[in-house]
Amino acid sequence: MNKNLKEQVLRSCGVNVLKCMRCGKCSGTCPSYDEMEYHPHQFVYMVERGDIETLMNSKSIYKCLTCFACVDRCPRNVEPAKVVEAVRLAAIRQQGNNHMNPNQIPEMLDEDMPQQAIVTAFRKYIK
Amino acid sequence: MQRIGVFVCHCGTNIAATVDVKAVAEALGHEPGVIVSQDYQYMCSESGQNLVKNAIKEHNLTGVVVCSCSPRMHENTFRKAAASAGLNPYLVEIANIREQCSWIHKDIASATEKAIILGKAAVAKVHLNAPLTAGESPVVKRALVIGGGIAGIQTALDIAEAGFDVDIVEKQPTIGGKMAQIDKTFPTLDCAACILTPKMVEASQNEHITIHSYSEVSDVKGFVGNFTVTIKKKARFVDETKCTGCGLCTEKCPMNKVPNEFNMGFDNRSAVYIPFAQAVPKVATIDPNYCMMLKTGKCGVCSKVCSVGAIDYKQEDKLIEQKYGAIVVATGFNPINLDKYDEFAYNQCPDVVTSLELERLMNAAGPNGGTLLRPSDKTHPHKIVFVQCVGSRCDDSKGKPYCSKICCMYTAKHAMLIREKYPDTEVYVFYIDVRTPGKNFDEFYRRAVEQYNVHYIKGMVGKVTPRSDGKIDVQASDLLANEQLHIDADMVVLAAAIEPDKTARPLATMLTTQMDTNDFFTEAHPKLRPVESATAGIFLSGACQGPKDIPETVAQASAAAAKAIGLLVKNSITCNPCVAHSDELMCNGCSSCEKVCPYGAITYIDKEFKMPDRTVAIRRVASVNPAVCQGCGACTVACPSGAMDLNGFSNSQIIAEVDAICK
Amino acid sequence: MQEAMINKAKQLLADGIVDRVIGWKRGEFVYDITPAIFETAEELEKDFVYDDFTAANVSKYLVKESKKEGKILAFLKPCDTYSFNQLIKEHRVVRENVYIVGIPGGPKLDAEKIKEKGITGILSVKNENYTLKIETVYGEETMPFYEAVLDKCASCKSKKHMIYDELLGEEGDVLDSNRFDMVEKLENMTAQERYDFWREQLSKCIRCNACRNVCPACTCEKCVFDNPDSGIENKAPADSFEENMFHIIRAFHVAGRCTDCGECSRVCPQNIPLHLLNRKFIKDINTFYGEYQAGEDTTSRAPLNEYKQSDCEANIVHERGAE
Amino acid sequence: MQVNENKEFQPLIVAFCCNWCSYAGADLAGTNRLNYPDNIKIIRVPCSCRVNPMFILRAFQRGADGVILCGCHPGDCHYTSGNYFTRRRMTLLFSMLDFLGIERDRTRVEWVSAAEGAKFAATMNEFTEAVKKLGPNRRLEDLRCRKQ
Amino acid sequence: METFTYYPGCTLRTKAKTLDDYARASAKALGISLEEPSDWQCCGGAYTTAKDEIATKLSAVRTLNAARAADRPLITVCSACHNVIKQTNYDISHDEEFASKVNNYLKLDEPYCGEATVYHYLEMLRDVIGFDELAKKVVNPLTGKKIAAYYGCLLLRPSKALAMDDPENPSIIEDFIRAIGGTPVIYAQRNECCGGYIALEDRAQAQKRSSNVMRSAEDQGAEMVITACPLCMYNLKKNSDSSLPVYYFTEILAEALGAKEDDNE
Repeated sequence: MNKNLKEQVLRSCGVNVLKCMRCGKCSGTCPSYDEMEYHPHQFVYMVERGDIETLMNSKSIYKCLTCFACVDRCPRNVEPAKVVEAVRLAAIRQQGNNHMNPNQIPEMLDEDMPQQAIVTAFRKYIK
Repeated sequence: MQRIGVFVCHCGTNIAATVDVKAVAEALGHEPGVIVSQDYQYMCSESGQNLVKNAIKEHNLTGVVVCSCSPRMHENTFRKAAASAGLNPYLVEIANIREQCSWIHKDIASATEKAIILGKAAVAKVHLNAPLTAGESPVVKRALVIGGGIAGIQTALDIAEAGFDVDIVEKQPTIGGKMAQIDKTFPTLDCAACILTPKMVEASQNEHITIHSYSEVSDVKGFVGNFTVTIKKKARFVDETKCTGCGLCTEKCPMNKVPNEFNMGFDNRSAVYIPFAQAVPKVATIDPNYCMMLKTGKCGVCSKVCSVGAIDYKQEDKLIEQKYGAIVVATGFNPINLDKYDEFAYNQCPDVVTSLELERLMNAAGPNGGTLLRPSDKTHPHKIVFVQCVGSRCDDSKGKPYCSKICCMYTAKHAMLIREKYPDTEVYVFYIDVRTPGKNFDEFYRRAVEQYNVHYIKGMVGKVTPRSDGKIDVQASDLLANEQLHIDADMVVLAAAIEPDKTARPLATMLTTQMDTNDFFTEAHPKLRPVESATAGIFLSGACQGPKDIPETVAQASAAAAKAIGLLVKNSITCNPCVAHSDELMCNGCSSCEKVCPYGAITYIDKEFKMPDRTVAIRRVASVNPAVCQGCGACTVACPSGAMDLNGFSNSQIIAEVDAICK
Repeated sequence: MQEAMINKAKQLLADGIVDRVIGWKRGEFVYDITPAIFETAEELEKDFVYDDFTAANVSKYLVKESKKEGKILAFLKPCDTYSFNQLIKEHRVVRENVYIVGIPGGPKLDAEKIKEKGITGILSVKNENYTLKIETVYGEETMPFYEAVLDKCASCKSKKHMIYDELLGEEGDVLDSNRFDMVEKLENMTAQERYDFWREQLSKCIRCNACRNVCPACTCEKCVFDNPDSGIENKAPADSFEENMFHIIRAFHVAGRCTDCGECSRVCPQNIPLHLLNRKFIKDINTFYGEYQAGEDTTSRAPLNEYKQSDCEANIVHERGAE
Repeated sequence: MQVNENKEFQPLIVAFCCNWCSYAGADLAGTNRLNYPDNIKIIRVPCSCRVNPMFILRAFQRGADGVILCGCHPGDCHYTSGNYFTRRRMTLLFSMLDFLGIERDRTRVEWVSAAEGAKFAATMNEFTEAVKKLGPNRRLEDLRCRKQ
Repeated sequence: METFTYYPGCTLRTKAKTLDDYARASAKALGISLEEPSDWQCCGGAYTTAKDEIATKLSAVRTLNAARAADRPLITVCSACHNVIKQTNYDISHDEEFASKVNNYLKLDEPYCGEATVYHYLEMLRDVIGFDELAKKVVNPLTGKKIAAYYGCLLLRPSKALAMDDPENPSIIEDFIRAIGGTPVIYAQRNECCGGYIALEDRAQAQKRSSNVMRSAEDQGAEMVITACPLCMYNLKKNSDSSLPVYYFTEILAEALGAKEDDNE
């Protein structure tokens, strides 16, 4: 377990993961559940355990839609999406660890795609 | 001249090992007023007490100081000993030289020095002690029970059994409360009505019990043993004494599309109604919100069909005032409103229901005569999903922070009953934890799983989407399978958190009792005084104090009754004499003390004073009711003139202690 | 204004609305104005004074006067109405027995400040365009008006009457005053500096009790300092401790009740800025428990007689500011 | 006054403890044999709200070097609300003493429950140390009461 | 005529021109003047919830500061811009550390601490004009039209910061639909995500999400879906298997107000 990394993630997300009562509602409500290897409740639990690297190396961090459904519906006000975001940032902030390369973008586009999608993707994937 | 005796206890070696008790006795013997100073092995033993008693008699002592363990331990012992030797018990002071000296210090010299100082402080204080006599206050031999659910009924029955008059105030037209709406009870599955209605009848027939249904408490004054309560009897527009409960008016009433709250709105009642067949009192009530006669002056059908002339459209709210010695609060609970949790689609889909609604849907006296049908299309549901902890165990910002306690068990009950009656129906229960601490509770839950094959899934429902084909898509997590599930359910049942009745908070203010942040009444002590409120003479029964199931409620109801009876059997109660008192000559009448008194013990009177110039002046002065005052002393500091002082802990006594310590 | 007041008083006496009038009389010197009771038109004509030296707050006199038979007319300046309201709240005056005429307030003058300029033998004063023309036995002198204004008027909090039956003149507004400036300045000093400041000031105290006797909040039937049973009876400041004790306890007893009328400092013969102690409490109460102005109304609870569960802990004192 | 140069300054500290929580907490510290300095002398009061500012000043006058006031935790007062009033009164009193230049660390309020014997002992140790650091009370004493 | 600071955002300049055009046309018809700050920048597209992320939030603060300078509430139309700007404003007024870091970066004349008021266009309709007043100005009511409001996620959540409506029981768009004469269709997926930006990388997921939403609306009998978000519009139209028409709410507003034709001239 990497203690520094855990602290960094906790500071960055501002979430008290100890508030989680492990009900699994976040994962029950998550629209990206099936696309994820690790699910919102696991993010909270694994961060609590300090198992951050596993999460950073998983594609799950790019599957969160930031729809905040887990944030609003969590009975304990734990805000799992913020945890996912913090782990994702920890990952892409590492040198050469961008999830996407600007050169890849043109082929992904179609003419109706609003640039809002591209800007957001940049925020999520690239540092 | 004071004649004070000092008694230094060795407490075996507990004190004597670190404190030179002889030196303490010697030193204190030289204090002014001290005429006898002795030490003894065990002062609290019978022979030790005799030592004290004999000294009191022999030396005609005016005050006693015992240097021993904490006053919390043996103050009463020595007070009783003093009293039996003819000395006022409040002329005894304890110097705590064990817990606060010998047990915490190692150095004999400094511990002895400190023990002497503590002894000196006690001697200084006892010099100023006044003999106190506990006052007495008469007890009105009548109890009031607020709330007529099972808690209130049980309490009233028990108090009546002991031979005391007791009144039940119930805001609904009938007593019975939530239990009357419940179908079966866990863990035995006997029918709620079968065990409740005999008690309701018993209550109505008991000569000691008066039921004020359709009534509310509107004011409470007074104190333990002597409360004056104003009860508002709301106009029901039916003369209770005449109505026979025949029900003809309810059948003939043309306004028959009023949602029936007893059946959770699943069917209708008329504007004049009797909530249910076994209602007590079985008397009709006219709902002024719907009655055409009351709203427009046109109709009058019920009046025409009533053969006994019980209908009275001119009836008005009536206030009655009654005195009580004890009050028992039994205001109960309600399920919370679910607007905040519409991810479960409660507001969108009639087939998403609360557990209490399910009780009515399954009840033989319910809207479907006991056949479980979906509210939307009256078809039989084949797949039912139960969701636990809806609004319970939440962060404060998201719902109730507590566990509602009863949901796990009633859900197991529902699941079992459904599986028993409709074996073709699949039942899923989404749970976070299954909490079954209670006699035969876990066995009951295991039966649901093992015998009835109810699918318990550890996880939580995240989204409920009703579909046009009548199915309800339930999206949930299955934490053990690490899967997100979608279940095509026919019905969803939500275990809504329960909360105290909304009337509880204003009532608590009237009663000057404490409440927690969730509006549950606070007991005087969470372990040792669980059915008393901190306010003397006010007792707690049932779910108003915290979530409870029926057996617990009944147990607490009887316990509250026992406590109330314990009070009512007394002709008078002894009051704590260490209470505040006001020096009328110094009192400014400024009301500061009244504002900080948590018990409402201070009132003001206009009093005549002869002035030095022989004129008479009328001044407003504070007066403390010693039966109500609990002796906290808040008033003594609020009083700028120092008119207010506290028996047993007077300004001069405390200052004497300060001086003795600082000398 | 004096003329109008006399006429009003005469009329109210004549109409039988009031039986007595509390106003002011001149003493030996022109600036020596003290409260007095008038019962007839003649007495009013002869002695009633209201001028730039009339600063005394008559509210406190009403504690006794309002309990007598009949009704009394009181002329109250805006600051006095706060005191009076507070007395109503504390049931110290009988409201029905007082007929209140609200009159415009200061700024009032401080004779000491005029004398400090070396001007003595004062016969009369006149404010002309904020220049004070002073006629003395030695001839006419002038000084800027504002340099002669009482400290309490210089930091006036309100020109608005909180209570009255009738108003003479125009109604004013509640003001944004700078009254906490000095408190703040002291707060920003080191503890040693504060200690030195107050030692210097309080050591001047001669325990004449003028501050207590003038204070409209100090109306106790018997003061703790006069009561041998209180444990703190104390007639003269025999030691520096007792100087401190008297003023701390006095300020504490009026905390949340003091309307900041400033009379304590005005009457102090040693010129101790006693109002700073009261203002310190007022400032703390405002900061810790929300803005509160004693005497603004007759029903709200005094801050020390109520609480919030969310109140700050006492250690806030240890945590803030410089040591 | 004679000062023994070799002897460490031993402050006199008065602790007012409410009967229901803090006094019981002190008893618990004793039961568990948790040491704290003998400088602490406890005075029992029914509730922290019984403590008049007058008592605190009196203690200083008579030579106390520190005064600590202990009561039930807010919300747990045996008398419902007493400690809430205490909190306001002491906040203002301590602020005033500070305003007069009296050392802040000579006064303190602590909430100690009947179950917090360890906290009671720790608090007393800590407070005694703090007062020791300040040395004898000179700013709020009555010279006539000074020990010879 | 009431004037507001108006923040269109970059998508409204390009792919979502109609959303912008009809918003302006309708405002004109309603007697509201929208003033665009001269030098606005992109909002950033997505709000980063991380506390240690400052730089990406600065442009939103600049926009908010411009609104404060103009002393007028800030109106946004695009759900994404609205979400970013409102979350930024919430955090800067609730998180002192964040506020001080931002202000250290920006060196504004006066530090910005959340003083500006931010309205979504819909909030302006509800809270400034009032739906009753709006109803009075409708000339072509959409009588009988069964319209499904699609909130998506960004308009409602996180509800603590957005504070626009009940996140599980929203009614603002339904009330809007009623005001312009239509019949709102309530369907459970109205506040679920359309897939958002994932469409770029994982079209299949976006298709799954959007189809889910559209099916739920269709299922409850909707004849059209309205939205406030260009990205939702894109996903619902392009990535769902439904043929239900999707419109910007501003378009049907303009139509109801009879402002549609005028503007397209």
